[in-house]
Amino acid sequence: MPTTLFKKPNGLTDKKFHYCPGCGHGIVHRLIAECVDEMGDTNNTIICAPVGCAVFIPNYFVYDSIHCAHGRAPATATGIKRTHPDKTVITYQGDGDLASIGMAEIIHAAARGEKFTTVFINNGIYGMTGGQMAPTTLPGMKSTTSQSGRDPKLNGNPIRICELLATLTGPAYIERVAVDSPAHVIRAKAAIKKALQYQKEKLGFSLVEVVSSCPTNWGKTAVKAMEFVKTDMIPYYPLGVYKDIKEGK
Amino acid sequence: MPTTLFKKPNGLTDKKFHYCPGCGHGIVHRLIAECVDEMGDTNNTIICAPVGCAVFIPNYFVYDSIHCAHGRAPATATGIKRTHPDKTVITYQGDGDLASIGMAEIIHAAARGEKFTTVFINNGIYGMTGGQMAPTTLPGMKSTTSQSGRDPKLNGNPIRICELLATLTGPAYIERVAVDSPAHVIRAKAAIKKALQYQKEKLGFSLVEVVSSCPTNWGKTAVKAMEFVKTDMIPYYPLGVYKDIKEGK
Amino acid sequence: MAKVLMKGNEAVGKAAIQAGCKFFAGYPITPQNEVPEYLSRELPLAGGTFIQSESEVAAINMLYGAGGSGARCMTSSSSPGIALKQEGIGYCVFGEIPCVINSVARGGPALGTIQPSQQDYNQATRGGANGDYHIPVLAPASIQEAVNFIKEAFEIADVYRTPVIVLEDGLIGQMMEPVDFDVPVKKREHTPKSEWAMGYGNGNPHLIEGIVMDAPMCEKKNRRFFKEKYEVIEKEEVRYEEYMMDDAEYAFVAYGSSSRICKTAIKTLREKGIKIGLIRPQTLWPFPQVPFQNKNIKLFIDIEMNMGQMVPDVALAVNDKNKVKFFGRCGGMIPSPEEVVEATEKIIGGAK
Amino acid sequence: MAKVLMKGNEAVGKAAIQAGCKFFAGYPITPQNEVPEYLSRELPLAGGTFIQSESEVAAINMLYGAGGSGARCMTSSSSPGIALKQEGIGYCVFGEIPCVINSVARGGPALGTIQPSQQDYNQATRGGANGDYHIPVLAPASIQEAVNFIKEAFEIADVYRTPVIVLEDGLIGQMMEPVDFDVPVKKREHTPKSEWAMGYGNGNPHLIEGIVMDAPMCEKKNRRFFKEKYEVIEKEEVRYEEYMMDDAEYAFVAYGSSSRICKTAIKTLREKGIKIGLIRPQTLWPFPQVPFQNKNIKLFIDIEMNMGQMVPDVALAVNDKNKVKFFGRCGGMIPSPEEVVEATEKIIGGAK
Amino acid sequence: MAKFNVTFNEALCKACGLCVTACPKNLIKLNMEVTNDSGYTPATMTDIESCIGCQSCARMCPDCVITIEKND
Amino acid sequence: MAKFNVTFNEALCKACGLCVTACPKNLIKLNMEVTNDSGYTPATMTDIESCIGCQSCARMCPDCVITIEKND
Amino acid sequence: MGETYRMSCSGFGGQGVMALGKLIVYAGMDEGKEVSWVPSYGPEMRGGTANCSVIVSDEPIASPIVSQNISVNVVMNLPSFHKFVPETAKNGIVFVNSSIISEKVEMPGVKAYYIPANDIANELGNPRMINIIMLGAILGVLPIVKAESIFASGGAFEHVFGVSKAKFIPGNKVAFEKGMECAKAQM
Amino acid sequence: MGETYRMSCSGFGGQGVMALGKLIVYAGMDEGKEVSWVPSYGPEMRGGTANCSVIVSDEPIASPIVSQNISVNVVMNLPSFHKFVPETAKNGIVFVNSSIISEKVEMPGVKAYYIPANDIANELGNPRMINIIMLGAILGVLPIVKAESIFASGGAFEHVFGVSKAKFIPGNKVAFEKGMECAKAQM
Ligand SMILES: Cc1ncc(C[n+]2csc(CCOP(=O)(O)OP(=O)(O)O)c2C)c(N)n1
Ligand SMILES: Cc1ncc(C[n+]2csc(CCOP(=O)(O)OP(=O)(O)O)c2C)c(N)n1
Ligand code: SF4
Ligand code: SF4
Ligand code: SF4
Ligand code: SF4
Ligand code: SF4
Ligand code: SF4
Ligand SMILES: [Mg+2]
Ligand SMILES: [Mg+2]
Repeated sequence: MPTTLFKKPNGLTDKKFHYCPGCGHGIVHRLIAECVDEMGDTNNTIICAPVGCAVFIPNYFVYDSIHCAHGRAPATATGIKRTHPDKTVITYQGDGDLASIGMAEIIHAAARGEKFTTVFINNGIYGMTGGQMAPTTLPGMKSTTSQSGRDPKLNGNPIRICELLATLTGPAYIERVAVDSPAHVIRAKAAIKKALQYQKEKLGFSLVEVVSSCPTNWGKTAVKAMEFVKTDMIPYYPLGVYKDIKEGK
Repeated sequence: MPTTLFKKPNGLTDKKFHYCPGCGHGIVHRLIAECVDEMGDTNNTIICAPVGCAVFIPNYFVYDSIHCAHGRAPATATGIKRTHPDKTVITYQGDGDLASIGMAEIIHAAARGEKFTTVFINNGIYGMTGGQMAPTTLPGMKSTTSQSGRDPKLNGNPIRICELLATLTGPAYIERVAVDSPAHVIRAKAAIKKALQYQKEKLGFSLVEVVSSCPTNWGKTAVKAMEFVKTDMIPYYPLGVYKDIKEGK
Repeated sequence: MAKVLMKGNEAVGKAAIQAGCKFFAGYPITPQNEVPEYLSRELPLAGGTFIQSESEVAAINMLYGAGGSGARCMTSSSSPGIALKQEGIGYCVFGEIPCVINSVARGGPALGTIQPSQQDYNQATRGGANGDYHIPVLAPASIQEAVNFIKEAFEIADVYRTPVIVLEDGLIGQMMEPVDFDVPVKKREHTPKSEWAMGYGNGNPHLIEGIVMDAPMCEKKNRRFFKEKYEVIEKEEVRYEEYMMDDAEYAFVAYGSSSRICKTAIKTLREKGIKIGLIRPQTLWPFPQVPFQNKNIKLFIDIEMNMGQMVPDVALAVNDKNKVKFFGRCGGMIPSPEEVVEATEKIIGGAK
Repeated sequence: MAKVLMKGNEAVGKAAIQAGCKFFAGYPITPQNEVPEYLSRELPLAGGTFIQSESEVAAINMLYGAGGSGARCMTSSSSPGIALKQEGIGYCVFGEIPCVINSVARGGPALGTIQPSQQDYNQATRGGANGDYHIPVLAPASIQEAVNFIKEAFEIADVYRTPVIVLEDGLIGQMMEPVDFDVPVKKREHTPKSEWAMGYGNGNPHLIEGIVMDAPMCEKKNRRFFKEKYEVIEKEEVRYEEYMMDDAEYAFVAYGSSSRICKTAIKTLREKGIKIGLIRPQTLWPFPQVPFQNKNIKLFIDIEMNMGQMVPDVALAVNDKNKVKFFGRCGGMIPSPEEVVEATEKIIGGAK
Repeated sequence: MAKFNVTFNEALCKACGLCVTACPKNLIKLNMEVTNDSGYTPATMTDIESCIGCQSCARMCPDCVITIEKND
Repeated sequence: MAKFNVTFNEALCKACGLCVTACPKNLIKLNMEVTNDSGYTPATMTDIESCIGCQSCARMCPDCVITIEKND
Repeated sequence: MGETYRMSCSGFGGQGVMALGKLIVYAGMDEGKEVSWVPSYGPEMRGGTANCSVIVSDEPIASPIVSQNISVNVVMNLPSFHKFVPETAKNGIVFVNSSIISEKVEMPGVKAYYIPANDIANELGNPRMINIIMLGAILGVLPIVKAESIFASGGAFEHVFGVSKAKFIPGNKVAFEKGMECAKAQM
Repeated sequence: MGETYRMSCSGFGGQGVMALGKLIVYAGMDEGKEVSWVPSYGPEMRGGTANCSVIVSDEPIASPIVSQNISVNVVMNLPSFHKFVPETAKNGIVFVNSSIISEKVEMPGVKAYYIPANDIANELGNPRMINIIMLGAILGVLPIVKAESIFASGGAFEHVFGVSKAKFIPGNKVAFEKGMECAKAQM
């Protein structure tokens, strides 16, 4: 009998993802399901979908779930976690959702130290709506609302969310990871696992920022898009742990 | 003929402030008017009133002015400054206004580097509405919605705005000052002046946080309230320059 | 029947706790501050969660989560704060979240004044979120009724899985009156929350739905709401009071605080020989229809603390707009019984 | 008269620039994304400012500042995004800010679908901000009309110092039709902005007012709005089209996209010998009254892409709700002319 | 003639006492004999001769009550 | 018998090529001969014998197409 | 016999006019009457004037607002005097804090009592008691509620100020009686 | 003579069905006809099917949506075939991309043309040209618009793809003609 080394995790349903070919969302979905499975919480987890390409998350996870209003997942998760303090509660948000319209909600949930975990997908663009500039779009990067490239003079420089949230005392764990290579994917999974662990230990708010790709709206093939993550995104968004209260960080 | 050393600045109208006895708002109003007078901009300034005790600002300044929606002064000021790039544009916001409901707007205006100046009055409380907990209420401090003292376990720790905004590249100047003593008032005025100067030079966004008092809702006399600023507020909110692009900071 | 004296806002807080409210999120705004203040102290003692949210937007979205998790939950705010909640209210509607929204109206528009007003009739009854929907709106005229309606609101919310608005004005929020907290409110049957709420799925996933991307399915859901909720509510949940209507030839139509002023005015007008009564809608949606079929009434005189927002509903109920007249004050002004009397005499005089 | 082929959303952007719009703030949302996308590229070339704001809330509050500073300004959004703007719209009303709000409706409630709908009739015409107010709502039925109405909207906004909503549905936003950008729109007289806008005070301070703390003053301001703005607008700015109404015994009532479907249906019905025409409100507020006084009409058949939100307005205009019937689809479904024909035959059959 | 004039616009004073505390020479007190229209007992100078013109009082006053002149 | 089984659920594959790039042994290619129901030419294994079971391909696959087993 | 008292209490914030109204209302409720209390609220209370409407009646209360036809009108400072005295009902009664209001009520049919509340309070060494002095004056001439209902254990005083403040009742009773005497002397 | 073409073009995202519709609409406008083009939009385009409604007419266009009674029905993949073919009008015409659709249209009165568009495109060495091949097929049997209106300088092609793409016109013309031939052969 062969032993299975790798297969689709139990936490995912049979539905085919609607994401574009090579989109990072799919990788991160799988990582979340793997971590939750491994922690034995497959039937003990609630996931909050954002407004963004990941809005159909409820189709893909076997967890209880909710379609949150754009940017408000942290507020909604607060209501959920305070009601079910022993469930694992996860919010999943894009950069438009979390860093633009939902800025107040993420900061205040983090500041209050709400005991849920946010997985933040930074793909530098509004994917769902067809490629508008996000708060995390790189300087010079083209989007449908910055057609000759983002101009920091007009739009400011991109916001680095981990750095911003790390100034607060509420978060227990904050790390930035990427999914551009197998090694980074392994690291990303470890970070999500740790964040969920900290949630279980009720240590405070935890967030994992995943630098990801949007081949479609970047106008690149999936492979080129992952290269761009490595060559352009990561230099602006340095990977690493920004907060870890266990390490006194 | 005696020379006048000190008098009410020209930028203020004759109207009596409606503030409670010893309230810091009055001091800061005067400082703003003094700076604007000294810069020769008395007829070239637009001020944006917050929702908070300072909502009646338009009664007190001779400038053009607007009553902004609660927390949205930075958005409104963006519309004003982009329309009148050569006017001096000032927003005046309390801690409920700026740090709670208006968190997204202040961060994004700062991130875009909008070229106006925010005067941020941190009195650790919702003054206007009668003393509810603010994001800046100190741990253990009583308010009408934290009647046995703010509990960081439930409400998180207070948010330090200067530290938060200093992670962004948009701001040109950020300083925290206080108005608890004549020496600090002098420093506060210098900070406001500098912020306005940076605005004039179109260097970016500028913000001065003023640690102030709310004798009424702190349940203290005016004098005791100023003492509390010194003994309790300033230790949590260290004074100083958090960002100064001229100094490479 | 031990009555206690209480401010309207605090009584609302206490009623919510009595009704089993376990989650409250709200943001300070005059004239409803005593609601969160009271609950910040008392709700945790009753085993519930109080959160002073960062904004009204956050508050309603917290309810969306807490109510979606099966907790009885409430938020409270006033005029511009309710405006900010509109999107979130839409989500609570679509996600079928039972929750109670306490709205204590002040003068408007915008910041307006902080004085009592009824200028938020449209805001409450017509919404302002997107899409087709209705929300039951209960309008108490006394603190006692506010207490009863808050409790009822939780029941209605659970039965129909819908947000319910209790619409007061600043006067009811701020005044003190004796109130009896033991008036019984009928507990209603409803689907157990464990059958649909988050946290009870156990591998048979429970979804709180904000989007139905397939248009035919979305239409189906809309139609289900109208059939299973709104039509039933229109039949079952209409509430109104008729006061001195037996022999009436004229009828005031008023709700909340302005109905009390009408009652005082009726006394004077009756002394002057004018047979006038009062139709007081206690639900603003569904709007009562039956009392307006009274053929003895020559004129329906709508009295509000606004510019006449209820007039269309009255005209539709009467099915003749020419029989509906209006007098009102607004911007935080409360009409005195004397001016209501005067206005009525003028209207009736004109009608003769 | 050089027509060009353009997507509705882009045409709206271009019309705004032609009208002298100098400030646009908006946030992405389907199905109106081409408006900000077009303007992000073109408005700066025309000397204006384009801002992709952090949210819809920020966008409307930016308009409050830019419009209050004298700039012609516009925002654009869709259903839930408009819900978020409600509070800010209230401020623009009270602060008397001329500005244009382009609203491209999708199926609701909540996120609903992204397909075209007319489920935001109440949202546009009744508001959802607090207080007493009205906002002119223009409802174009073609891209050409969208272009003309956007230009008109800027004029109306300036004349009455009010926000103006142009309400489309996703269909008009997304489709392409030939359009003539040279159709003249009458420039109107209005108080020069230098007399009231910020930046022109020069020591004689100009104030944009969001609060009037004194209730009597607040009431006065409310009453001034009704007298100087709303009554005048109701007289001067009503717009509608009558189509095949000369000999009509029945009338469709429809606006925007659904009115086009009615026109196709009329053709079929007339072929079947049914004398039916169309009353097409082009302004939803003020709602046209005159065409509904037509005594030849046996039934007014309201056709909408919603659950009947316009019905009360039609019933009030007719002053007999029994003469008003309704057929609609919702949640992003567009009725076909065939089903409108069928529904109409059923309604008329039933009426015989 | 004193070196400085320190005058109080009594109608505006709210008797908060910040000027009293601020004066390094301890020259200011609240005048309990007087109640202004708002019901406050306004601040007043006890000993103008000792004033060093440091303006600390005026800087702390939230209500622009105090004017300070130097007699040349 | 090869040491590992690497199987592709072809119906789910979107031919993004991430697995192709990820494989350190360069063992995967897109099969241009086949079009699945979604119109894509799914990934396939060229040389299972050389597979080292590192799972890099599967880790990068956004669509859970790949299953890897070890033959004991 | 159904008497209805329509009261207005007004003065500076800090003079205790709101508490004055509340004391009467609590006492009224304990005596089984219909009562209502409506405050003014908001920033106009900040340094400005505060006021409340109080109704004590034997009949259910319709409109709880007392802004016209005031039957018992308590004015504690000058701005309140100007604002509220003209709204006194015919046959109404005005209680004036004559320590800081030097003007006189001149309305036919309206009786005024002049109570130098600040002076009495200062004499008693507690300037914060002016509202209790006024209360004494009112109840000295009008049987709205009974004094016991105010000061009895579990009564209005403890309700309004909290049981922990019960120790101040004796001192307050003295002030109350001073006010009562003062008003009775003017009957 | 007022002919109205009610067209629907559907297929995978990426097959160029939207552009196909736009080309016809631009050409129609240039020829002075009434035209409209309505896309499907949103996330269902992501990997799923895309479609557009096109009307070209001599009369003003009322309802611009073509979801029933389709007179010219272009289906480029199997899901579209199943969804749209049943909505073909009597006497309507269906154009099927037979390279990837093996099913046949079986509706009385409806004529179908089977165009192996992918195969032709692969032969020509440019798999992206399948929409142009389909366009050729359509215009080969229906005089909706003229070929010149598509390819002339300043014409529809340049409008839709941009003037910078004009250099690809000759190659596209070849594809167009291949499609035309293929359809004509089935007339
Ligand atoms: C209130 C509101 N505003 C705007 C939208 C439109 N909208 C849908 S998704 C989205 C942003 C998506 O971008 P992001 O959060 O980065 O997620 P991604 O699609 O890139 O994963 C927006 C603005 C909405 N649905 N609701
Ligand atoms: C949308 C909205 N929410 C709430 C309020 C009520 N409100 C008025 S002022 C205020 C906060 C005042 O606190 P702060 O900003 O700290 O100013 P301060 O009065 O302390 O100077 C609030 C919540 C409002 N007017 N509008
Ligand atoms: S649009 Fe971008 S983020 Fe969205 S599914 Fe496609 S690739 Fe992923
Ligand atoms: S309430 Fe506080 S902040 Fe407001 S005026 Fe009074 S002291 Fe100042
Ligand atoms: S100027 Fe200085 S010394 Fe003179 S009174 Fe003021 S604080 Fe005292
Ligand atoms: S600081 Fe100003 S207001 Fe305060 S007591 Fe002194 S003079 Fe009066
Ligand atoms: S397991 Fe490793 S070696 Fe084997 S196919 Fe996958 S990536 Fe290549
Ligand atoms: S990574 Fe997955 S979806 Fe992409 S080509 Fe490989 S198997 Fe297919
Ligand atoms: Mg994104
Ligand atoms: Mg404050």
